[in-house]
Amino acid sequence: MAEAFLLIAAATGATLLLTVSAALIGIVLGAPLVLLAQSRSAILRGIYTVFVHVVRGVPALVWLFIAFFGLAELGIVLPALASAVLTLGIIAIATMAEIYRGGLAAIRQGQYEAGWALSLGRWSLAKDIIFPQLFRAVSPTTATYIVGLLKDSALASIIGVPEIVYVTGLEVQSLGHGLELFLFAGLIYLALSIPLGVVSRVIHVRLTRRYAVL
Amino acid sequence: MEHSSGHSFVQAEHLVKRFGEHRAIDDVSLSIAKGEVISLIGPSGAGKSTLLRLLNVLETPDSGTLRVGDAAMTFDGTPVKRARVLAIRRHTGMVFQSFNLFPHLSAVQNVALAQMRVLGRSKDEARTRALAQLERVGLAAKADAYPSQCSGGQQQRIGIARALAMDPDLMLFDEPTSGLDPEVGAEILAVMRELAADGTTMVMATHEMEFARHVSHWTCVMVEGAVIERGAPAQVFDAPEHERTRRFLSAVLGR
Amino acid sequence: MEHSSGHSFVQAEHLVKRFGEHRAIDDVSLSIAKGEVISLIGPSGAGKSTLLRLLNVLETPDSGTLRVGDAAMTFDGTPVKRARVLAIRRHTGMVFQSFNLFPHLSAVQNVALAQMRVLGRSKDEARTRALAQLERVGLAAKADAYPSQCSGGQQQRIGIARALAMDPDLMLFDEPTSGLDPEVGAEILAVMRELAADGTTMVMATHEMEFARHVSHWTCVMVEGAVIERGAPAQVFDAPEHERTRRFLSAVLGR
Amino acid sequence: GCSGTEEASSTSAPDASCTPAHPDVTTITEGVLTVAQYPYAPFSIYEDGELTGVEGDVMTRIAEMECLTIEVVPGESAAMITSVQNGRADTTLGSWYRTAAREEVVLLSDPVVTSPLSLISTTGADTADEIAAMTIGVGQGLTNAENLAELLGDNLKTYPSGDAAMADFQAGRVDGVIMGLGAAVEQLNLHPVDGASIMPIQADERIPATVDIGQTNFPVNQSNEALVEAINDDIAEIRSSGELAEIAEKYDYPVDATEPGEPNLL
Amino acid sequence: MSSFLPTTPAPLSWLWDWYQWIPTLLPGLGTALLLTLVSVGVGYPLGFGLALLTETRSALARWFAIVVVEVGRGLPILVLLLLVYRGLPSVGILFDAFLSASVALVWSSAAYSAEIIRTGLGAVPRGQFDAAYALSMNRTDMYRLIVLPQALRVSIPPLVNLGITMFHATSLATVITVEEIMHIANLEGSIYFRYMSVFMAAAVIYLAITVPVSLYADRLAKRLGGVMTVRKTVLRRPAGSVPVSAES
Ligand SMILES: Nc1ncnc2c1ncn2[C@@H]1O[C@H](COP(=O)(O)OP(=O)(O)OP(=O)(O)O)[C@@H](O)[C@H]1O
Ligand SMILES: Nc1ncnc2c1ncn2[C@@H]1O[C@H](COP(=O)(O)OP(=O)(O)OP(=O)(O)O)[C@@H](O)[C@H]1O
Ligand SMILES: [Mg+2]
Ligand SMILES: [Mg+2]
Repeated sequence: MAEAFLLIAAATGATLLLTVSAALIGIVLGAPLVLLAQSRSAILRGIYTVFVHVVRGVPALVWLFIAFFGLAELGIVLPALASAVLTLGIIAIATMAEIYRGGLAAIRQGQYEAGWALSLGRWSLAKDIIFPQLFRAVSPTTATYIVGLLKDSALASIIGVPEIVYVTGLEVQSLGHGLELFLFAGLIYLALSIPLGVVSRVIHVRLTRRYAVL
Repeated sequence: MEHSSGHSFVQAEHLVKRFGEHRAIDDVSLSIAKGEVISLIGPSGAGKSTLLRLLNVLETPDSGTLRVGDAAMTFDGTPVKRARVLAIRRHTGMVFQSFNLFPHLSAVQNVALAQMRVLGRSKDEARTRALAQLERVGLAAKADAYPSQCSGGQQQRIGIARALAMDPDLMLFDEPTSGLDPEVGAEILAVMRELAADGTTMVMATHEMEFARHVSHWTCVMVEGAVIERGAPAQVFDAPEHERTRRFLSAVLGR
Repeated sequence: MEHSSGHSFVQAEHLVKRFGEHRAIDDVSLSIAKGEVISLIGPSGAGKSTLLRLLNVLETPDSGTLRVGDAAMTFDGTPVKRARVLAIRRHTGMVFQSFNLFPHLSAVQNVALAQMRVLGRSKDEARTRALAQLERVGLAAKADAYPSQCSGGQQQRIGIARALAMDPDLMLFDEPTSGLDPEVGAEILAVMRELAADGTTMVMATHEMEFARHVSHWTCVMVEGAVIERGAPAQVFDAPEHERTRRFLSAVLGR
Repeated sequence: GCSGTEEASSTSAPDASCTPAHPDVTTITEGVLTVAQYPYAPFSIYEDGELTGVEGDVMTRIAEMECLTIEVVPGESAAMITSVQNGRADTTLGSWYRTAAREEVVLLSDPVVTSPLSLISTTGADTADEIAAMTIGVGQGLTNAENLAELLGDNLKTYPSGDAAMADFQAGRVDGVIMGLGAAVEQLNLHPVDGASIMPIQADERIPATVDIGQTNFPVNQSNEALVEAINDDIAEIRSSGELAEIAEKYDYPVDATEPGEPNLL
Repeated sequence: MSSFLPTTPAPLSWLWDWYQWIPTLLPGLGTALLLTLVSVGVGYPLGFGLALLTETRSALARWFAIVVVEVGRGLPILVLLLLVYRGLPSVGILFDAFLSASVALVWSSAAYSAEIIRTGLGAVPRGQFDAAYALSMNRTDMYRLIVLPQALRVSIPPLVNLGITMFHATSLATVITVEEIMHIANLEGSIYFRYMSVFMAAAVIYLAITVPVSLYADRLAKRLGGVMTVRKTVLRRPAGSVPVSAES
């Protein structure tokens, strides 16, 4: 069993790779997407709504099958890891966009007006005024989502990406001890998520101490 | 004002702004020469804040025309041209009734930010100027405090310093002294006189008649979205033409 | 006030409140008899708002004692007893400098809510009373508007109506007239006189010296967290003892 | 242990002078037999880059005979057949029974071995009637699961894997577990239960796979007739040479199971 | 030897033949919905409680809440499930599959929602609490009538996200034999080898539930937000804007 523990622990790399890539994709590309939701054009807003609801509404497993097998039927043959990153990444974009949308609701209209009155450019308004307040408004929710993503990455085991759950499954196949091995895998997830949770709490407490919402 | 002679710096004609059914601004025309100080007085809800907000197009008029300096716009319900709006705002500074400070920035950062981003001043220069403006409004000691750590009057002065630091040609003050004690009020009065001496055009909404009388060249009385009376402060305050103005002003004296 | 004779309704002793290093309230004692109106004047940042917030324990003093009616508390850094705090607040209404209206409720809902939840009034009764209070401050027409649809002065009056509707024994006003024009200011003055006649005790921070003079029995001058002078308004305004007070008041006249 | 990587990895390299037994065989990647592998001992084991197990050894031999290098694409059971259908793998292994439903979507090869349905229990039961009175666990995808469901109703519990079913057998939540014989032997080793035995279930109409014994095979994409024919020939060759029996012995698998008889469909 | 180009019997046929599986899968919907309802209906209120506890003055309560939250969101639901279902029997507690699934899902959804709600509470200006206190409102009323409606503006989109995640996560209950949609889908897939079609059918069923629910939640959030401040894009101001309230 000791060997099994080692092998499972070694699979952490793949889990992290999947999580970090998907999270980055979501955090970065969710931002332009949420601009659609704020657009004046009803068509763009409609596109946003459809995208977000369909992407979020369909179970990730189904998207994974579409990315891995469905695209292959169209001649686009992606490796397993790429399919998994693509799937989780697109879901992350939709999710992060929704998180941003909530955060923007926390920012008062007066903040935009002050920026306009000062002739701040769009970029400066976004970067210097809105983003810092948005960051404060969404950082705990984002951390929570990344913790969830960490575990959602286990989905990739279906198509044989050797991340924690896949390797654990293999070891259970050959050794039994399902409960112990899965518990061990769970502890790895816990060990990965707790630092993230702590960092996000500390950041939030610091920001809250630094300035209060007016 | 019609009274002002020569070339006007701000020219607003037939501005109308509705909120639903309610006509918050009802066919207001204004003409202000460069360097003039105009005070807007009138009862609560008369439309003073709304008028100021129309002058830098934070609120889009439903109809009318507006020119500030070289930038002119006509409003007819179609989407406004961004470039024109920016040109107007570029000359214009505003002090909000509700301050609208940036809560995540300290006082000095609040004042320095737009200088760096818009005027392209260096970080050091912006900070130096920001401190100078804070000093000017008597707030040097609070430079590194966040807005939430400042008293009401202190927040108001940060807002004033922030607008001043941009060296605007046109300043819009929405009740700049409402939360200020007389002492600080007097300081702000002095600052405004300096500005006027430097040729800054100013429009301010105020409830303090004494303040309006001391600082402004012309006074407009607004009631229910319309300017019902305008003239030199001495004339408006001492010999109001309009019955409504008389009634409004009687409260000041009667208090 | 030391000046007041007989049994006091509010008794504060040696209150101290620090923000970090800064002593915002520095050993303030007050004694106010039932039905008295006290005005707090003084420069911006003197601690007027903070003192009002200490009086209903929105801010916990670092040390000192406080009694309002029957509810007494001693502060020594240990956690405060909730039941005592509630007892104090139960008698007390407050009008905030920044209004703090509930943005998701209409004006009349803002005023009615606490009546229903705290005083147990029926929905109809609460609404009727809310409308009556809004009427009293001249806002009946805006009953169904949301705060974001109201002008600054209208919001301020909603805040006043909200506090009045609770029939408090002690009212704390933080610059109740700062955003109001003289006309409405006079109405509020009238309301406060009615309250005083009904025996409501009032403490208000204000920058309007004339208002303070007209409405209050006693005036306290605060500077840097301390009450440096107190007395009848006529005495404080016309014959201030303290040099600092003289300097402060000279600004009013000089304006 | 396991050493699966997300990219397919090759096992043995073919001899350059190698002559394929069936030169007309085509595969997705030239010279490579891509195998979707569902780890399922003792049939299919992938360890240290080697495909082994009863079926794994046979597959390795077939690749040798056709001068192909094996590339393994691992995954969960749902991804296996789909891989073959979508051209991500040439064939797959992991004790896939020949069934009529499956024949509609893939080409089924001739049987490799049989794996009679067996019951693991502490009572030594082996008839459908006895089973009908018990609470039974099965792993997902077990053949005849729908027949068992008819027989047992709510007393049939389906788990995502045989391992999970066995764990509940140990916990006492089910009275017995039904699985193929090979898997049963393997699982009882991993989950020892006092007094438990493995009994092949006696033939009974209500469980068709006990009449027509389940035969395992290597499914192939419907458009690749040449490959399935080559596999069929090669299996026959391996069987007649006695090699298949040796492989079975190596894994303690009953040697009579290597003579499945005529192909059937469940 | 030329390379073999695979073709499926009918490429992309799963795009249109999924509907045949709907009747087979539908019976699983009830279970999935029931589990979701339990995990949201019990989990979110618990999450709200945990959010309050993580900000409380008592260090003991705070740490208790933080541990419950960190474990709840840190451990995979699968592991929570296995712990409850297979681990608890070893200490003599035998929950049936549905109850085990409920416990695990509620724990998870409470932990996640706690953090989301905490964020929302943090976005409510302090003045709102001050005003409620000054009006002598009790805590329940303050949170229910003043704070939550404003916090929800920030929290509704992520809470809807989470609700959908929990709805999908009910499929994990298949591990312990709860028969919901994905459980049946996997089973049917393994019999007929038509995974793509079956999964498509499952996706359609999920969508049929999630889209209306999240659209409704959106509208709810907009109703809360609409009266407060009308937000505008960073890019530009739409015409016909409502001025900001003068509160600061
Ligand atoms: N967004 C809005 N929707 C509806 N009505 C509005 C809106 N904004 C302002 N109003 C109304 O327009 C009128 C003018 O408001 P404005 O803020 O300009 O008044 P004001 O003269 O500045 O008053 P005050 O002295 O109280 O600040 C008021 O009656 C107000 O209720
Ligand atoms: N949360 C805080 N943190 C740090 N300093 C604070 C905080 N709140 C208030 N102060 C400081 O305490 C002092 C008193 O503030 P307060 O709001 O009581 O003044 P005030 O007399 O009401 O002034 P104003 O007339 O401008 O409203 C000010 O210098 C202010 O900067
Ligand atoms: Mg105004
Ligand atoms: Mg104050």
